Amino acid sequence: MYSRIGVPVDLAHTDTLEKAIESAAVLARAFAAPIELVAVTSPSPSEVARDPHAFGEKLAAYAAELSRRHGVRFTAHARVCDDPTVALDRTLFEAFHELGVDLLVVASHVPGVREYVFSSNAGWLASHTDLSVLVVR
Amino acid sequence: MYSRIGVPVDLAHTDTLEKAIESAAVLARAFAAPIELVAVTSPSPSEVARDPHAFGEKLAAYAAELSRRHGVRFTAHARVCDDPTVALDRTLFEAFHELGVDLLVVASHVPGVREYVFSSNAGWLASHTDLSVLVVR
Amino acid sequence: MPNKKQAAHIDELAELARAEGLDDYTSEHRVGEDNIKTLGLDVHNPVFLISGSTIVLVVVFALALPGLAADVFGQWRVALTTQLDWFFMAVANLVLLFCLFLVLSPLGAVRLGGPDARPRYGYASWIAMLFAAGIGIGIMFYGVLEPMTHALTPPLSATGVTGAERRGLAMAATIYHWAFHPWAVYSLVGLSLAFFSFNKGLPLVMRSALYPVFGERIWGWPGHVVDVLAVFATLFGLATSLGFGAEQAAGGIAYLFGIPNANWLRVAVISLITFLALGSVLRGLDGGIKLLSELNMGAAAVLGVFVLALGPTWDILSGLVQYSGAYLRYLPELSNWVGREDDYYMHNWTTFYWAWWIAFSPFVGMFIARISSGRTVREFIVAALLAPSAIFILWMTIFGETAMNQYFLEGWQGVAKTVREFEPELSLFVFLERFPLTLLTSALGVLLVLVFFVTSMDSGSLIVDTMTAGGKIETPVGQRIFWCIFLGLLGVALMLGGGLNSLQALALASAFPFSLVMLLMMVSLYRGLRAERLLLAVAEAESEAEAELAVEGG
Amino acid sequence: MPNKKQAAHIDELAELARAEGLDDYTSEHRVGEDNIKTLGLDVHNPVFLISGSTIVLVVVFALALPGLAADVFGQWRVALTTQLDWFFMAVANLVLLFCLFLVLSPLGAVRLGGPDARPRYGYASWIAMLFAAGIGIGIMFYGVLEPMTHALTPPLSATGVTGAERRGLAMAATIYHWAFHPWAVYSLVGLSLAFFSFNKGLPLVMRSALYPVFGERIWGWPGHVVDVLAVFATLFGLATSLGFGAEQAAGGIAYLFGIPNANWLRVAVISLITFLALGSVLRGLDGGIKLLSELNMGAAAVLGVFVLALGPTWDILSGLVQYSGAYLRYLPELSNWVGREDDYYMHNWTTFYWAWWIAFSPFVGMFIARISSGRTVREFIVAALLAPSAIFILWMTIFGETAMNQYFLEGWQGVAKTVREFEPELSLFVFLERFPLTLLTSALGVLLVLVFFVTSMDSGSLIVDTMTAGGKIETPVGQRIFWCIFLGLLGVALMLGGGLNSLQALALASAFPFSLVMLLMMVSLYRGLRAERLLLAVAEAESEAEAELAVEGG
Repeated sequence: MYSRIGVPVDLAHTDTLEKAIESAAVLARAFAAPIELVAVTSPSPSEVARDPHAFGEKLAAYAAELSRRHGVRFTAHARVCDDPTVALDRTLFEAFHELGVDLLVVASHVPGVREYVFSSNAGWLASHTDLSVLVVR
Repeated sequence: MYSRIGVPVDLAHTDTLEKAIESAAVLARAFAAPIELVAVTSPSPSEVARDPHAFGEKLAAYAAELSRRHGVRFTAHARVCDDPTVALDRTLFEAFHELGVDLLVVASHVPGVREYVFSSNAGWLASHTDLSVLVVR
Repeated sequence: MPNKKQAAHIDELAELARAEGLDDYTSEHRVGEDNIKTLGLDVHNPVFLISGSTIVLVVVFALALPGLAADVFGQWRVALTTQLDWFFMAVANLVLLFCLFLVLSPLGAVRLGGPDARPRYGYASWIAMLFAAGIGIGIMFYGVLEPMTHALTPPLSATGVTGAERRGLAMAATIYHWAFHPWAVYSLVGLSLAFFSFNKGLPLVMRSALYPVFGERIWGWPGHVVDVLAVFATLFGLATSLGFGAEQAAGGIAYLFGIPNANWLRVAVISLITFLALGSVLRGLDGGIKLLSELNMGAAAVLGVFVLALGPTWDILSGLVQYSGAYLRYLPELSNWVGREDDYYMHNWTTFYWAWWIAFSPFVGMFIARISSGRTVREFIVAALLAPSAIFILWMTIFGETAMNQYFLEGWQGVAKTVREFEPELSLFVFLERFPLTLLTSALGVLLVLVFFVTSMDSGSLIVDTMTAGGKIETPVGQRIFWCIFLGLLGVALMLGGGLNSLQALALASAFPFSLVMLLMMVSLYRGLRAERLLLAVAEAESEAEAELAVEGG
Repeated sequence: MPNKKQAAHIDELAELARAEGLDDYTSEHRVGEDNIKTLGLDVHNPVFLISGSTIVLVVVFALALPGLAADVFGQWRVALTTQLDWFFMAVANLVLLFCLFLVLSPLGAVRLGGPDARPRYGYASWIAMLFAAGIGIGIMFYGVLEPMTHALTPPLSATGVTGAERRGLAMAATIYHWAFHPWAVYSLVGLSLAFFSFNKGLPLVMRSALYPVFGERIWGWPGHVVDVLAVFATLFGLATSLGFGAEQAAGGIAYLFGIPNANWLRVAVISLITFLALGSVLRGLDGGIKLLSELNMGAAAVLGVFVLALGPTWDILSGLVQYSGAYLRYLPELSNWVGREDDYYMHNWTTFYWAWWIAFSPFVGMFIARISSGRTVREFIVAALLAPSAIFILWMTIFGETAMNQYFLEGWQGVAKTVREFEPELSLFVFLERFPLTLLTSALGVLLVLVFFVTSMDSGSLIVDTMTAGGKIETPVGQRIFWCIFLGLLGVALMLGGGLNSLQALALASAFPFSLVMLLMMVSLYRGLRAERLLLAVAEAESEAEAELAVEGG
């Protein structure tokens, strides 16, 4: 039913991703589908890495660790975006489309005030994409 | 990871539910969780049934058929709501909370103009609930 | 198996029920089967288009040729209230008697929504919503104005009457218009809709109440006409109310703050009301109308208790008894149209009110129906007749007695002046000037008026939407928003372009066909309730027989 | 393993690089490590609070005591432009020479973002954004005004000069202010930020450019001061631009449509700009600024070609060559401050411009840096110096030559009058009156001005947000919206309350410390680029040695 599972990753907050990763792993086994991790960085240094190259390496290492831990194949895809504040969702969305993903697994916090006003990434993706989305809370 | 799966049902359009029901069945097996079907009607006659009692019977029959077809337990829960135009989402949400559901599987159409303006049920649930939600497209 | 005698009894009952033709007609028509779904709408095929386009055309006519429209529609109004006075008064009396009959007959035991249904709203919320949807606004403007008017110009040609007698007559004439009769009209429509919809599974539209008379033809043109008329009366009734109400609210605000009562202020008031109503619409029945209604009832109670406590408390309390007595004493005379010479009172007040209540009955009736599933017919009528009537008598006595005291005992001309100069929108505020904290209480008054309008617009959008969607409850939100904004725009257009009077006359004109509908409705409802009662008796006899059998077998 | 000689060479290079202290300092500080995250904000700890509260205090001061503020800040302005003329002119010359040196030296080969980085924007978009962020607005107002001004009052005390000579001097004096020098200032800041951020992994804030000078102390108070000053100069620069710009745009609109240039019109203009800028902010860098910049460059080209085609086409084209020559000829005199007697030109024009460019350099520089990853130092400087300079020379020649023709050859006083009566905001519109389709072209002019302001506000919000978030790019959207609205409110408050001049003086005042920063920046950048070059050489030598080894081994 689903052939390829996508998971957007925030390398600065991998601790909040755990349940989403576990869910994705179960789904990957249930549907026999590989998992594509996509993370977005800016060309300038961020909290996570000093440049996009280092960012890509960190993401690859994270994917490798997850593959080992869950026994499912996680593939890493780092994307560079000039203005992640506004264009993060769009960049993720394009990446998942290019990769042929048909099911997204997205981690989200419990809804708070800010998310009502400006919508969470998860809510935005769930409302604006034409892919199936699992929002994990 | 998930102990009880909820699926909101629109009995007037069960044809659009098929993929969501199938996804829910796979998840129910993967997580060994039962499925709770919830449908909402108004006290006055609707397209589906002439009164809430008849509505409840139709829903129960639908659940029984799905249980037979998918080999997973689907339980029916009909709720009455005075103003489904506005309060449908809220009624569903309360029902799922009462039932102790921790994963929703929601069918949604491909986003169209109307859903951008007034948000689809699926998008609303995904953005405003504190449960995990799988929006199936 | 039931025994032979039981079986014969059951068959007999079932045969009687079948004779009414009401046992299984519910399967013939599905809610929404005539609907078209396009452009995000979900509306009834001819009703939406006919009522929508006719309304636009009529409004364009009234705005383009205001003189002609005023002439034509104005004549209708005069004709209605002068020529058909006897008819409206007779119908109103008949409807009240029919309601009293239902309460006393065994048919009163039938439960709306079936024997197992339970009420979804408590009495307090239910009564608050009754007020808010329909005529709660009336208590704000007529509480001071009407008793005073009748005290200055007594009805029943009783110009010679003075003192307590005159005050009693004025109060009786006021109570006559606001208690029992209007609520009987609303109850009949509400009951019919609720019964045929919740018990018989027919769509929640006016035509359903005539099914026993017209049969399957009701899904065709006879039904379309009834529904279009209902939409018509509701929309024009609400739009003209909104227009006049905005003029009055703006008048109050202008008077309070000493600013000119200009058009921009009225447009601002309508815009504000529409904006708030949209918010209420988006919060739904429970989050919007119910909440606002309860708040407003509370606020009105505060104002009432304030006047009661600081006004002539003992006079008011003893007045309650006296004026209720006066109402009963004068009721036969007031409700009889033969040999009357007080044309002004009978035509400009009584007949106007009766036509207005009847024109508003599809709206208020359908709204009451929507919130009344689970009550028995008897509970419904008793609550809908007694509670609002009691509240009106109390309110009118508090405000009327105090105003009459101000005039007759204290010799203060304030309120009387607003009556004589026909500035009804100022009566309440002038009245409150004699109390401390004037600004605070007047602001509370303005707020009450505004919120009553908000709830009226919200419930109006809800009802018009259901009416034009073939009785469907689950319509797209956008549709209800459309009606709310449409109502607001209609109000602004009529207020700025003129034509409020013309269109009010048109709304009143719909009262005549509705009176006919109401007569048929009584026949329908009686037959429907009788059949329901028989079917229930069949079911009861069957289950009794089975229980007996079980005892015998066990 | 490389052989001994190779290893020695590599060690030597690495030693040299280490001597610059720049090989591994990037790991010491993490972007955002001093940030506080609360209330949905993510901002740098002292910088956000200090700059925010100081700005509010200064604005309150300027609004509460406008006279005192004008006195104090006005004196600063006079002192800056008269006492420090030599300093600003020397720094500007030095920076231009430094940029030319970098282009010619091997350091120009260093690629921003590392050897593998590739440019993310084509030249056309890149140049369009350069204009839009910074001083594109200038071409709208000064294109007609400045050449005309200098033609009427020649600089360099050359009052006796006439004819072609005088026009050449006027154009040279204009081009001097708009070509090369300002772009060298912006290039230096942009290059430093881009290099230390993209190549060295330091956060994208001003202080990073001084790391080689201050070392780790830069994360403490020396750095805070630099960043606060940058926020200060950017916000006041933008807010006063917005205020003056709104006055000018409103003036144009008022002139065009013959309505009074009242305060409400100016507030409406700022509100409109802020509203559009918010939309642009929400669409992000690519969907907002980039798109609008490209559109605006296209629209400006249409206006330029229109004037070129319908104006004195041949004079303009031959003027291009003449005036470029005149610029080169007069450059030594114009850029030399010793023994000058044309105080008015040197202080009120040159020194004012130099201070303004320097005050704006943190903003424009950081914006250029953000869009320049992937270009080499040489490409960067050549493009940033040549392209805008060429465009300015072309534009100034088209508009200046045509305006001077109108005055000197046709004897038309229109533009000269706006100069004499100091109505700079009308120069362009009066100028366009001599062309057909005046209303259309003037409307296009107003539109260009408005859109340039929109992009300036959008990029300003973007940059101030990054500056106050410790160089973080991924900040909450709400924060950028906050800055955009803050800028709009600042503009409105200053315009209505007075104080635009005071705060412009304050923005200019920040140019002095920034000139010092700029001197240090040249040292830093030189050392940084040298170290980078050495490190690259080490890497290259290593990989060559390995390749050799592989050949030997294979």
